[in-house]
Amino acid sequence: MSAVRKAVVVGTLRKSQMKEQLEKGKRLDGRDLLQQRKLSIETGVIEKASGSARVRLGDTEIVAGAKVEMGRPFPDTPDQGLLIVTAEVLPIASAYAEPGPPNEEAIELARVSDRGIRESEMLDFSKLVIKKGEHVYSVFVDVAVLNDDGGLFDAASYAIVSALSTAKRPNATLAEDGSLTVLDETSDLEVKTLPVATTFAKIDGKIVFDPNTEEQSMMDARLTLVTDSEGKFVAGQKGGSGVFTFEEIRELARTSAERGIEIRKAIRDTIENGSQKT
Amino acid sequence: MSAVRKAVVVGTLRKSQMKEQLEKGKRLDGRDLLQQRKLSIETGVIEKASGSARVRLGDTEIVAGAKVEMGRPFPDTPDQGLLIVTAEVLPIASAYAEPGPPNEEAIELARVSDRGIRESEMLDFSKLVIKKGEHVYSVFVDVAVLNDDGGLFDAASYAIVSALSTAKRPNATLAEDGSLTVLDETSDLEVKTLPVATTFAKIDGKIVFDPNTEEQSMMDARLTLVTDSEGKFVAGQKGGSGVFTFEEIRELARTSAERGIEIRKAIRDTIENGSQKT
Amino acid sequence: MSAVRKAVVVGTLRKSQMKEQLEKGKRLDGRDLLQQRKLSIETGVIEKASGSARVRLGDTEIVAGAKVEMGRPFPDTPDQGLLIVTAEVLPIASAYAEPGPPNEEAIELARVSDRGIRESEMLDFSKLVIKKGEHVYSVFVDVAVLNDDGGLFDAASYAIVSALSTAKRPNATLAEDGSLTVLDETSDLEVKTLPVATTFAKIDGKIVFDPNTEEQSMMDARLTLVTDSEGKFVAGQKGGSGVFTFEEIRELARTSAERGIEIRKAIRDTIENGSQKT
Amino acid sequence: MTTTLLNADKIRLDGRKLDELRPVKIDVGVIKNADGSALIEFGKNKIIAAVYGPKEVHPRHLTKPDRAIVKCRYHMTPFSTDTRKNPSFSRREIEISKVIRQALEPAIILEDYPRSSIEVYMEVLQSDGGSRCAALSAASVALADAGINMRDLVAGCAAGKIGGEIVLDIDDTEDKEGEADMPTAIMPSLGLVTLFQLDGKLSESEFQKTFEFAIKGCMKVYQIQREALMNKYFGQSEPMQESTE
Amino acid sequence: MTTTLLNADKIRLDGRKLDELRPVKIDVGVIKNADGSALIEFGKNKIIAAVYGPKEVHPRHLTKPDRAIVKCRYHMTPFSTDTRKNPSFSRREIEISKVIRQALEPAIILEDYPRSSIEVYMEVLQSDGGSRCAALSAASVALADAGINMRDLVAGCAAGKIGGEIVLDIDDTEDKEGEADMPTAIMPSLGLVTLFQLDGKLSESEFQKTFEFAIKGCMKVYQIQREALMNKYFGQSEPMQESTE
Amino acid sequence: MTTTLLNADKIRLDGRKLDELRPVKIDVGVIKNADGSALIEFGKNKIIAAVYGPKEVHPRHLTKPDRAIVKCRYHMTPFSTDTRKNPSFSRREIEISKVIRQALEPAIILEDYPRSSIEVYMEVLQSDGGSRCAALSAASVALADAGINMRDLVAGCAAGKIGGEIVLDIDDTEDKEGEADMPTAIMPSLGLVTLFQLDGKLSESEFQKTFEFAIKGCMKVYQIQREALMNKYFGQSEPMQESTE
Repeated sequence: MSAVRKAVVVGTLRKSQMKEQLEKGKRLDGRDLLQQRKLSIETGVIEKASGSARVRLGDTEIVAGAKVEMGRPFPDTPDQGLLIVTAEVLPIASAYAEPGPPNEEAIELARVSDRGIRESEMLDFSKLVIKKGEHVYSVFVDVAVLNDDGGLFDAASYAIVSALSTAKRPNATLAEDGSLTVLDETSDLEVKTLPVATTFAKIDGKIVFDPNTEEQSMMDARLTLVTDSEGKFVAGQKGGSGVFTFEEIRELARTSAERGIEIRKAIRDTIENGSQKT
Repeated sequence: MSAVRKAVVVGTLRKSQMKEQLEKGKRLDGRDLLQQRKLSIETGVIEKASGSARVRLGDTEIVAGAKVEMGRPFPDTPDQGLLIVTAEVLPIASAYAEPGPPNEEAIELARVSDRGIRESEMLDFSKLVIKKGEHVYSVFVDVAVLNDDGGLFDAASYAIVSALSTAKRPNATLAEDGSLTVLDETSDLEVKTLPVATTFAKIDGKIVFDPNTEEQSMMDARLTLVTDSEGKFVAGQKGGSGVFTFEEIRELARTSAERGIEIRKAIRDTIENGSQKT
Repeated sequence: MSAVRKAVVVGTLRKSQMKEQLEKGKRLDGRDLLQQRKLSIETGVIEKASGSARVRLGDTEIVAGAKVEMGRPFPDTPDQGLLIVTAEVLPIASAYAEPGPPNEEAIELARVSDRGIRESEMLDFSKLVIKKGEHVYSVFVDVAVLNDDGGLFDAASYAIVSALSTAKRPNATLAEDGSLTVLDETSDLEVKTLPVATTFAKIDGKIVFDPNTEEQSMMDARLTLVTDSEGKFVAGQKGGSGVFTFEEIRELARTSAERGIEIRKAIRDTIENGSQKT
Repeated sequence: MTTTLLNADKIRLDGRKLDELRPVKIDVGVIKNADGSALIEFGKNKIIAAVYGPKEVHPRHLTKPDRAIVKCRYHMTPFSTDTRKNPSFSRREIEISKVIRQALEPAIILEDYPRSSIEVYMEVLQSDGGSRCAALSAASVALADAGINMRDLVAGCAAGKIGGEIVLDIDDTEDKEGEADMPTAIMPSLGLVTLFQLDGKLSESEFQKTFEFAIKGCMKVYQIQREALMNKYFGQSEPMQESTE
Repeated sequence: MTTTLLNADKIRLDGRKLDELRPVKIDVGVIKNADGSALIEFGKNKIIAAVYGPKEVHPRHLTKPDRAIVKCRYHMTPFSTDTRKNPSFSRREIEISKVIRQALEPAIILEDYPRSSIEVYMEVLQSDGGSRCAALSAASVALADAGINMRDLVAGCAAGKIGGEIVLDIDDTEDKEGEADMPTAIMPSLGLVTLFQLDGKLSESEFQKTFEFAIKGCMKVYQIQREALMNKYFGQSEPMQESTE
Repeated sequence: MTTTLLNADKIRLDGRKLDELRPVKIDVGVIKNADGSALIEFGKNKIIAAVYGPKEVHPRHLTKPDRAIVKCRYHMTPFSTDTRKNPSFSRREIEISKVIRQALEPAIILEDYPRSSIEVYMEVLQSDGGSRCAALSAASVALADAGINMRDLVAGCAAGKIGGEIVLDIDDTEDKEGEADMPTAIMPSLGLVTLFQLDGKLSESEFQKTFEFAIKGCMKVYQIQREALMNKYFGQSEPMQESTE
């Protein structure tokens, strides 16, 4: 309710200012329409995780932690490792985030993040098998939003890609009697491509990249597109209760592919150097 | 609350009309006191189920779907297949049906349905065993109420009996190494008797058969009796916050047994012919 | 809310009376500051449990039931039996107890009770193993509060200790093919020490032992200390939104140890004689 | 499945005759905090019922302007069963809570308590066959103990079929291995049925005979209920005149 | 994984051409109690959508003073899938309910129903590929059947990529073994996209072609939606003039 | 179980002396959206506490006319533990949330915020032994950062017993293999205990010595809390005068 009231106030005051700015090709925070906020990535922030990264995208802050553990395969995919992705907008993240089980927004965030990893074939699950039908590696990717200023799909994808790219997995061997032994040394998890998300919002007929919370409260609709290292589209998700024209969708595909290239470069630099700011 | 208010309105207007009709041996919808609504049954409506049926009883519409899958027996019945019965009054079914986990009414519907199947010994669970203590067939019976105009116990029982009577089960064999193979051909599930429910309501001291929603809102109490193909009573359930006299219970047993005969005939015709209307 | 209002009434009326009494070294129910209410213990009250006891502490009444069943060990403790402790303040127990899953208070009660059993090493879990890594005995301790007049930690600990001290466990043997057989004769569970809780409340700067519900509603803070048969401290828990001075904590440790001796004596008498009142 | 539930003389495993009740004992006023309460021991069943109310309704939108609502919960403690019961509320407990509520409501003069809630909690400390009938019989006494205006007590008892014979008051073993169970509750003075369930297999004549047995059982339970209340309120077993029956 | 989804003549496993829809059938007004309803059969999908409302909002604090709120639930019955679906509401159902709600909201003139709730329930009785598009297409017809004021119908259809080719309307097998799936929904008369999702792998040119296919599919579904509504309200297939398109 | 937690010189596995704290670092104001926040690194613990409020109470019936209510949640992220933690809220988290709430409430001047709610959320990003004490120490700083009126800071630290010796500030390994753990929190200026727990086995004299250690640890944490707040608000480490202590 407070959120509603806040939105109303924004509607009558800031929205007209935003409209004015958009006509000049600018946004309330001074950015150009297609300009991303400052991005910084730090890996290895959670020593107890197999891989981890903290991403700051403007005032949005997200930590992704990956854990690789022993698991049992699903009956219908006995020769594949497992991927489990969860996301939580922690109650510290904003006045509107509620403690409790993940809501609709957090579930959407987890599921879109999951699709990016899965459909890009970033991980080769056929290599994450210890014994077919019995023992596989389970990859848990847990996303925690620490501060929410919008752009969660994008920031989460950068955090996940950075965490997985720097993740180690245990090495387990199977004894003759069927018992598992986890060895001391670990291996790289091995990542084959870097799927990154780009989110666009439509506000007052204009398209902006990387909307913040205030912009999201003004937007008609949102489009997230995820591209991999080859520039292929691996996931997409429209959000918001508004619409896009056919041409807007077509155009956003082109823009998303371009933006993906820059972002992947920043992530690759981080992975190699440990942390990176743009 | 709306339901409450509706009931109040019914109370002052329709209830006096009903009383008038009942004294003439008639009901508001023109039926005689012990007359059932039009019943139609169609089997094989869900191709992906092992067996299925749609029942229309007046404006009430129910689909029952049976699935037979591989399962593990309970520790205390290692030589018995499993039966799991659920029921949901879907939110499409009426303005008073809420989405969410089954409420008290739906749980009662599932449990009375379960008792009808189990106590009539309709299925021979000792034949649904692949390997004692390890592999058995699980029979899932899921009841979905699509439109609720009363008589759910009865319509559900007709749908379940029709679904199970036309159900196929997989054939699995056990290899020497203990692994299960599910064969291509299926077998009939084999049903040994047809337990059917008959529900009576007491309104203003009179007993009516097959009450609809409006009649249920006026009734003092409800009695459901389930009889099998030999005319034996296999389940019973009184509902509502009213009472029955001893003699009413005795008399309803007699009436229920008679009605069961007709209904089982209709179901048997359906099973043989694929669909049936009375 | 009713609880709140009641508390307010108590505050203006009874609390000033209590203050008056406390200054005389007395309490509203006539007890001395460190006097426990009448305690009675009866064991073997639930024949179907492996061990059980009913404790009455003033008007507080608690039943603890222990069940010892076959279980599987946790992966990280393959050579240890299991302990599962739950507690419920049943809705019969007071006007403020709500039906439903255990709330914060009941969870705290269960967890403090668990710590008393576990940390005192009352049970030797290494002896509760049938086959390492595969079959162990699970000890379930379920606490049911029948009437709540305060002192739940203490009364629960007496009930648990009495139930476990008189409990039998099944004897299972492992056949060559790995199947378990549960023999007819049972064994004593064997208890090595008697951890008992003592709870103190601070009211108006004074410390009282064994507060009842009314006193709890007036108290600033609560301290529970659990000692074993050797007088060692095995668990502690401060409660309430008030504070203790350093010296109060130190002093309460001394008092708790003394009180534990008397209470354990009463429990030992009960275990030997079947029931005991002080 | 091969247990012989009856011997050659038609005596049951626990020594009872076909139409004999298990020992039944009712204590009134066992829960200090409750407005009314009763402990019933019915064979191995040990069940406490407690009543709170009439009280304000929460949540408020459930309030009825012209009468009380009744909340009922039949609940089993984890240690009450042979194998430990999972503490989460089961579908069985939900169904039994519902049928017991509908068995008690006809006896309570709800119109005497508009805008109120009457809460009835039954806790099964140890269960045996027939626990729902025992629980509601205790609940009915607890309602009386709470001073709630009632048209009649509600007395419950099951009858059933075991070893081919119709019997009164099925216990746990008989329930598992017997052929039918018919839990029944009545308002004894008024001669009205408030709870009726059946599972098993009975021919029509068996149905009629089982029902007759069940009513007889309820009348016996009623007698014990009345004695328990007399005992509590007059400190004695119920005396001479049985004129109300 | 080794199934060949296309034969040498680029014919799909079920005999369809690359740009061919599965058979689609819509019946309007199938749920008596609902304010509006529709049954869609889309390939093997059998989905019923029903609309209740405009009605009072519960809980009240969700009320919007100037417009209606829309509640949407996409739900699968346990028997709707090859392997029985667990009856508890899944994360997949939660996500799909959300995207469908956001696909329907732009079409509903919410301002016409201040302080109201419009409830849209979709029940999947049998599922096949493309169930979310089928469900929302039925929901849109159900909204029209309920007389809710709308800017346009919403028509949904997926396109995708299988065996290296862009195809229209992915079914279950194609979804599991194919390369990409792009569920899309549009307001056909207005030419606006209300739902868009993608999973799979598409180059940019494939993306553009798939999107084009999806729009064509939506237009075909739209035609069937209109016919179904005409049929219900005028007792005939939609006649001559197609001028609004 | 056979790990030697102390070497011959009574030096602990991580090189600490018996009465030595792990490295502790507190950053204030780390969560932009929050009214107050702090990140504490305490050994390997990384915990963020954030405060929202004073704000309206939801649901309303929890409102207190004369003071604020405090909501507290101690929560662990799934990646915070050696083996991944199940994301559902555990009984352990519920208990710790409660004792932390009761440890902070005495320090907050609740009467200054009638009809309000003060929400304190602690998120464990990485856990090590002593996480509850670290979390509440961060929460206390976050409350101060939010400008909430307080009687004192609350500083927490555990002491315990390992390898037969009383030690300060138990870490994860010491917790699992040691003999006792006594989490304690105090209001350092006022000399009052607001949190006290114990599990393990201690004789009475060991109890007294452990408690003494715990208080010393709390005083050290208090110093770090004050420095962190000074740093934030005056851009420097806390200077000269320690007169308030």
